[in-house]
Amino acid sequence: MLAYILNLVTLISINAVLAITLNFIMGYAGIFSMAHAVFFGVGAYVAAFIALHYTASLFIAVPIAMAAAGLLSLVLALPALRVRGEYFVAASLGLQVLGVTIFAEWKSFTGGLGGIIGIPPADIFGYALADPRQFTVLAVACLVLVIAITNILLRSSFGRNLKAIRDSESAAHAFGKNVAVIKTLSVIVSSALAAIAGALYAFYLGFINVESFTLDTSVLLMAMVIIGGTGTLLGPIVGTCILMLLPSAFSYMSFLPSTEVGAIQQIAYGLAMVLLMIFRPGGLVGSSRAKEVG
Amino acid sequence: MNYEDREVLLRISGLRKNFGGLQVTNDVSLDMRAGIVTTLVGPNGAGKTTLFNLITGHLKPTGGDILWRGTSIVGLPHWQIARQGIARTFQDLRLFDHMTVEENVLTVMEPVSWLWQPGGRVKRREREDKVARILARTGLSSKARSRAIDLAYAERKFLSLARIMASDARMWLLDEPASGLDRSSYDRFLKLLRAEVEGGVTVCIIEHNLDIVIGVSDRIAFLDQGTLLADDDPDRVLKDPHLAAIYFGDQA
Amino acid sequence: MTAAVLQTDGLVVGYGGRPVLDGFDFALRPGEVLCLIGHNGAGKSTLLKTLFGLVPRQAGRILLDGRDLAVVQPRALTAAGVSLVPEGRGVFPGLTVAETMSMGMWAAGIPKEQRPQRLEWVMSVLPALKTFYQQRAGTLSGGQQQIVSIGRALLSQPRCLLMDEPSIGLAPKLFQDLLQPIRTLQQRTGMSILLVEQNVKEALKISDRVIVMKSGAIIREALPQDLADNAKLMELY
Amino acid sequence: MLLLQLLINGVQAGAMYALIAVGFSLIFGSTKVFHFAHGATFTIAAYVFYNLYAVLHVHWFVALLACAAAAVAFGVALDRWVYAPIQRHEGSFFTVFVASLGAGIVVQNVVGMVFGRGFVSVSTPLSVSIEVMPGLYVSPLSGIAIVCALVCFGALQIFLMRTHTGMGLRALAENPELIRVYGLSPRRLSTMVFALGSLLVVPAAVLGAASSGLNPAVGHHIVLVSLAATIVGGVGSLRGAACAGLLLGLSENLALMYLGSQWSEAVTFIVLFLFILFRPSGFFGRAIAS
Amino acid sequence: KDQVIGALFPMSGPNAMYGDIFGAGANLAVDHINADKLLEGKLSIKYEDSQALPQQGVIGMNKLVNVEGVPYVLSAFTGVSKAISTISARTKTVAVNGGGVGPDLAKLGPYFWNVIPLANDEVRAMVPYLVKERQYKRFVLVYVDDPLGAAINEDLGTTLPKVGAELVESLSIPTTAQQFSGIAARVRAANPDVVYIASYGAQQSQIVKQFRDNGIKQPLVSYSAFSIPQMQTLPEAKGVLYTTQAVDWESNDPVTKRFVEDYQAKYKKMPTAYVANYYNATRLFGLLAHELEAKGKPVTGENLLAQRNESKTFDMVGGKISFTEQGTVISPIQINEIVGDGQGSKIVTSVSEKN
Ligand SMILES: Nc1ncnc2c1ncn2[C@@H]1O[C@H](COP(=O)(O)OP(=O)(O)OP(=O)(O)O)[C@@H](O)[C@H]1O
Ligand SMILES: Nc1ncnc2c1ncn2[C@@H]1O[C@H](COP(=O)(O)OP(=O)(O)OP(=O)(O)O)[C@@H](O)[C@H]1O
Ligand SMILES: [Mg+2]
Ligand SMILES: [Mg+2]
Repeated sequence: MLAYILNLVTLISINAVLAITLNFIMGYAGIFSMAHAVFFGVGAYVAAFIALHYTASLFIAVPIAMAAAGLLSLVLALPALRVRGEYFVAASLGLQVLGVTIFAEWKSFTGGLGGIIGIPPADIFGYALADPRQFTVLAVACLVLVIAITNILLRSSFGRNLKAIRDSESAAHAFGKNVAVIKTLSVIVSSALAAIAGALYAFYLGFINVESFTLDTSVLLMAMVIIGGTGTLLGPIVGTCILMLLPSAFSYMSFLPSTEVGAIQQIAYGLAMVLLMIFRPGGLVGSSRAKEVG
Repeated sequence: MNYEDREVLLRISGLRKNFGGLQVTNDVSLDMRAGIVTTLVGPNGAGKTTLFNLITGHLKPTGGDILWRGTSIVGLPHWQIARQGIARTFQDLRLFDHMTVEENVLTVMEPVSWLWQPGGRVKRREREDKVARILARTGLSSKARSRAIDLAYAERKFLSLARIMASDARMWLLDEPASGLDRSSYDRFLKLLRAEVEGGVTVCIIEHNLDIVIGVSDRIAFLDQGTLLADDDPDRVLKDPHLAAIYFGDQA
Repeated sequence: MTAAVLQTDGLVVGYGGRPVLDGFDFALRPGEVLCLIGHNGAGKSTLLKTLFGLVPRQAGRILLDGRDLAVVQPRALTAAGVSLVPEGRGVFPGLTVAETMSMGMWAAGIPKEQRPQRLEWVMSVLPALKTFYQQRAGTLSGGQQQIVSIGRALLSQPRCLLMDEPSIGLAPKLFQDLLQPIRTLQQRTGMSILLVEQNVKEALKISDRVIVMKSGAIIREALPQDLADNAKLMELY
Repeated sequence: MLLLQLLINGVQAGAMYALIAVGFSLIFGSTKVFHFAHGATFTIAAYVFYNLYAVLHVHWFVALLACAAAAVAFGVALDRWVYAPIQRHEGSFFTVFVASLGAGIVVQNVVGMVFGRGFVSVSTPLSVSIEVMPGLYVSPLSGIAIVCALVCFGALQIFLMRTHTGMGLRALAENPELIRVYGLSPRRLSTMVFALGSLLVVPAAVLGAASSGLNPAVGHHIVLVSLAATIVGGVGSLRGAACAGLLLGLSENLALMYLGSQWSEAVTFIVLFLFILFRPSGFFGRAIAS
Repeated sequence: KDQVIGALFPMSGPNAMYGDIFGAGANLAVDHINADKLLEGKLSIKYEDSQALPQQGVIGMNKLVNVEGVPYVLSAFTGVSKAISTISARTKTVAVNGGGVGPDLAKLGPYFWNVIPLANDEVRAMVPYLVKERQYKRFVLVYVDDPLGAAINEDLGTTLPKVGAELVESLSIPTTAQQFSGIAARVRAANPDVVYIASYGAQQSQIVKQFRDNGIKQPLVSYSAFSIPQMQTLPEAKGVLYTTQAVDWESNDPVTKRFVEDYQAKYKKMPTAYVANYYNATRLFGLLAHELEAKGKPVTGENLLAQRNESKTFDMVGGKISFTEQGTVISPIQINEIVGDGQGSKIVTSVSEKN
């Protein structure tokens, strides 16, 4: 039982990192990305590649994964600078589809649909984290770190710059904000931090394949953020917990026909999204009028 | 100090702009001198807002030049022009609606587009003190923590002014800052603006309300159909019968 | 006495917090120009929006021609000959002026054959319209947008015109030139006008009656002559 | 010959995409609702038709009418009971989008539970291709698809251009509050748009059920393509959406000349991406670059 | 003491129908074991939905292992099976696959068993028949772009030249594709004697239907994934040849007979190889646990593995079976032809394993 809970905690932590980083650009910079899973994937693949071919050291694999995702995020920043709103959503959707195609086709690096198996456990200064309990501690520590980093950034002038751009880009320009640099930075920060989750995921499962980084994942992450509350501190975490626990909760309801559990669960999840948006559009945590935490 | 002795901060020379076939700015040459309040007046669609947009880089001129303290700023991205010390307000305000009043002002004081601001705690403290001072002067102290979107109309106007005060710009371009204000509010507005001008800023203001035009101007520039018809002392411009016929009506 | 065109009775309107209008009573009589002045935030725009059904009321009655309106709907009011010039920019940036006008007439239910004639009339009141008739409203200057907005409201030659600070952004001459034809039309057709203005001097010239509002209540009702020379009253509000 | 065949396939696919994209674009362009559940409308329409026609053997015309009714009812119901309440308390673009996404998920799974999760298809002799030239096969369905697309599109154009409703719809997108000031009802306009947009899905759904078959997840691909076509065509431009649908159908099929079919969706989105970078206003749309 | 085993099947999503098929086999086996009182207590199966996705699979596997404490898990799908293999090895839990046929499934460690012959075996059985008996020389392969498809592509590429045939074109398709008229055009352009289809699930029926609609008249062949009801009833699929492991449904062997009869009674149709596989996988547990209980040993993954190595052969549906050292079943392969009209398939020929 303990192992089961630890497993859930680890997965929740990993997904919470993703939700928080997505919220960072979605809730504060107004960049609605549907390609977050791509950066999750880049982090995972790069970390797996390094772990398999060079070293499983966390302090080498994670920074390289972050750098790779940060670099790649420039591709996302490009349309983000040129268009806004729904156009950007479409562009990021495009990037997501492209990303998945590349993950599936670049078999020498990603193993395609077959994925990569046998990723060694992460090691810290030569000590391998093979025990799930140790890994849970690591995942939670990373989550705390990411929360701290994003929070410090959001409370600083950078966070204010982001919000200013979101509210009125032309006014931000008129007061000397270099909008291009600020947007690009926010995308880089968000993607690089998402890569941490990717690396953790690869080390934790010991197996990754493209199915974990598809559009569905991006949508799920977005749902986590929005259900929890966009632009709030706690929202993404609450959203993650709910959406991760929902499947487990359903599988305990033994009165449901087991072959329909999956569908019922999906229906519940879809219905929750609809009802929440009608009755609490600010998310569970946000006030009903989507308030910001500065 | 004489008008002629003052330093020319902004020199517009032979500026032209057209949209398609429409000539919106037609060979406009105008100097704005330090410490002077220039009022831009003219009928609707004369090209006043367009002139602001050209100066701040929101629009690229078709021809002519704009010199800021002797060097051309044409073609610079607008955030760079802003950093040289030219700040503006908008006809439709464009506040940072979902940020608090305090944040609206504070973020303008933080020009660096990097992950952090240099200067550490000390500078930060200084900035916060300055925000408090500005809010006190614009009468917004009690609303410091409300979101801009929740403010009443007049308060929004004053916030837009507070924001430009915080920018430390030497030159302010104000686009109809007092329109829609009631009498007592615009008196307060005039007083505040005067004090800032004493403090060393140079202002160019677009205004249709003649009471304000008369109350605030050191100089009036008159635009009609993209052409500068006059740039002179208020008395002389207001008394010009030709201009009255196209703009002031029977009020002046 | 004939029934007021628009009348309120114990109107209560708010946006969540303290009500902006609390038990507001007023009447717009047939064929009069009523000028409403007051502080920023006094609740003038709120009153206009409520009368036109854009903001829901919390309590009280709104009467049109003496009939109590159970639901106040902009559509129904438009059909009944009420039209509103909203505060701020009352145009759609993506539509050209021509489209805006044509849509406005369609919405007001003006018969097809009358439309060209109405347009011509509005053009004569607002000659500036012609110069940018084919332009997209989004590219117009602030004042030009205001002209379009006023023009659109006048098109239907309403029985009752509600105007919220029409002078904002308009050149003084233009505003003067605008008021006279409206006054003429009003006197010819017996239209009632409710005019909210900060530009008191101009507004009073064409008004029959003035109401001064403060914090959601009427603090004074007067004739324009009484106010025009009373400089003190200017300071009062 | 292969090229010619792929071109023809591309035109057929393009005609279907165009129909769906025009509906999506109409809805998005005038209500700013990112109607992700448009795919669900497609699924519902297709399944209703399939069940009536292929399972219950109802006359095809009756099945078609029922299918149209179902599509319109779904679209309008979603607008009334989901989007409208959200928009009433100033829900952002994204709030609506998420609700729409949720509705899509619900429909997909309910359809799966009710009608089964397997693949079904309406078998009709019309889907069997005829060899029109040696090695060139064209099915009667592609002809029908192209004709349908042209007819629907022409009718829609006339409706929107000849009536003030078209302008009203454009105005609706920009400022629904102001629409009320003009004396129109944004709700009515919106209902009409949803009815119309959903109706446009019907021919594509029926043709799709007959030519490439159905499963509950079929809406997913549909909505992605119509989204891409809307953007490539320029938001608010129906002509653009139609052309873009055609372009995407063609590029998807022509890509098969040189690439594996796993690249076809990617090719669609590369086209989209390039458009966004170099011509963000789309084919005919106006510039929206910030 | 009652025994619980786990099952990780897709029960939602596009592959959910496989969950139903696999579950039918496993449940029938449970019924039989309980009816026979083969074990001291009752046997039951705890299902988890994998959605055929690795991540969901890992979550489900963790739950089965850590919460339910099952020693034995029925697994399906190559991706899911590979993902859970790490947990299975680490926790010494036996995972048994009866559905995935990716050749890499043979190499997932001692705790990962396959009761289904893997794809390479099927290809090697099919090719000689097509070339020698039917004189097909020009092959075109349409394969789904995953490890399984890639493996079949590789196998065909190497085996065809050896028997004097050639693979003139191999066309890959994504797992989610629905529209195949373009692929059909390319198949026609290649002008083959026969088309090999390597896909699974709902997609297969669309491929077959659209190929026939688009003028491909050549014979179609495939592997065991075709043994799902949708394929058997599809009119366009008439005459399609496909391989499965050889199960003689008519056999008089009591296990097979009882399985077939009870299945028919319950579902009113003939079982498929998938049903038999999961019946066998569950029955295998019953047999091993029975032995262990007899010896008084606890039923753990470790003991089950040891017992399997000890027992060597098992009486299963289709006859006696045995395992290779890596844990994959050794089984003869048969070639079936779809009769069409919902009548299922008939066996064309049977090829026994050579090693
Ligand atoms: N993008 C554009 N395309 C075409 N014409 C434009 C565009 N932008 C502005 N114009 C035209 O340029 C002219 C000048 O506009 P501008 O906004 O500068 O006027 P303004 O003097 O500020 O007037 P107002 O006092 O009414 O605000 C107007 O006639 C306007 O219609
Ligand atoms: N949408 C809204 N939500 C909350 N409060 C509002 C809203 N609109 C107006 N208010 C508040 O209602 C009060 C009255 O506003 P209103 O706009 O009616 O004033 P006004 O008399 O028209 O002032 P002005 O001269 O500035 O136009 C103000 O205090 C304002 O802050
Ligand atoms: Mg202007
Ligand atoms: Mg007002």
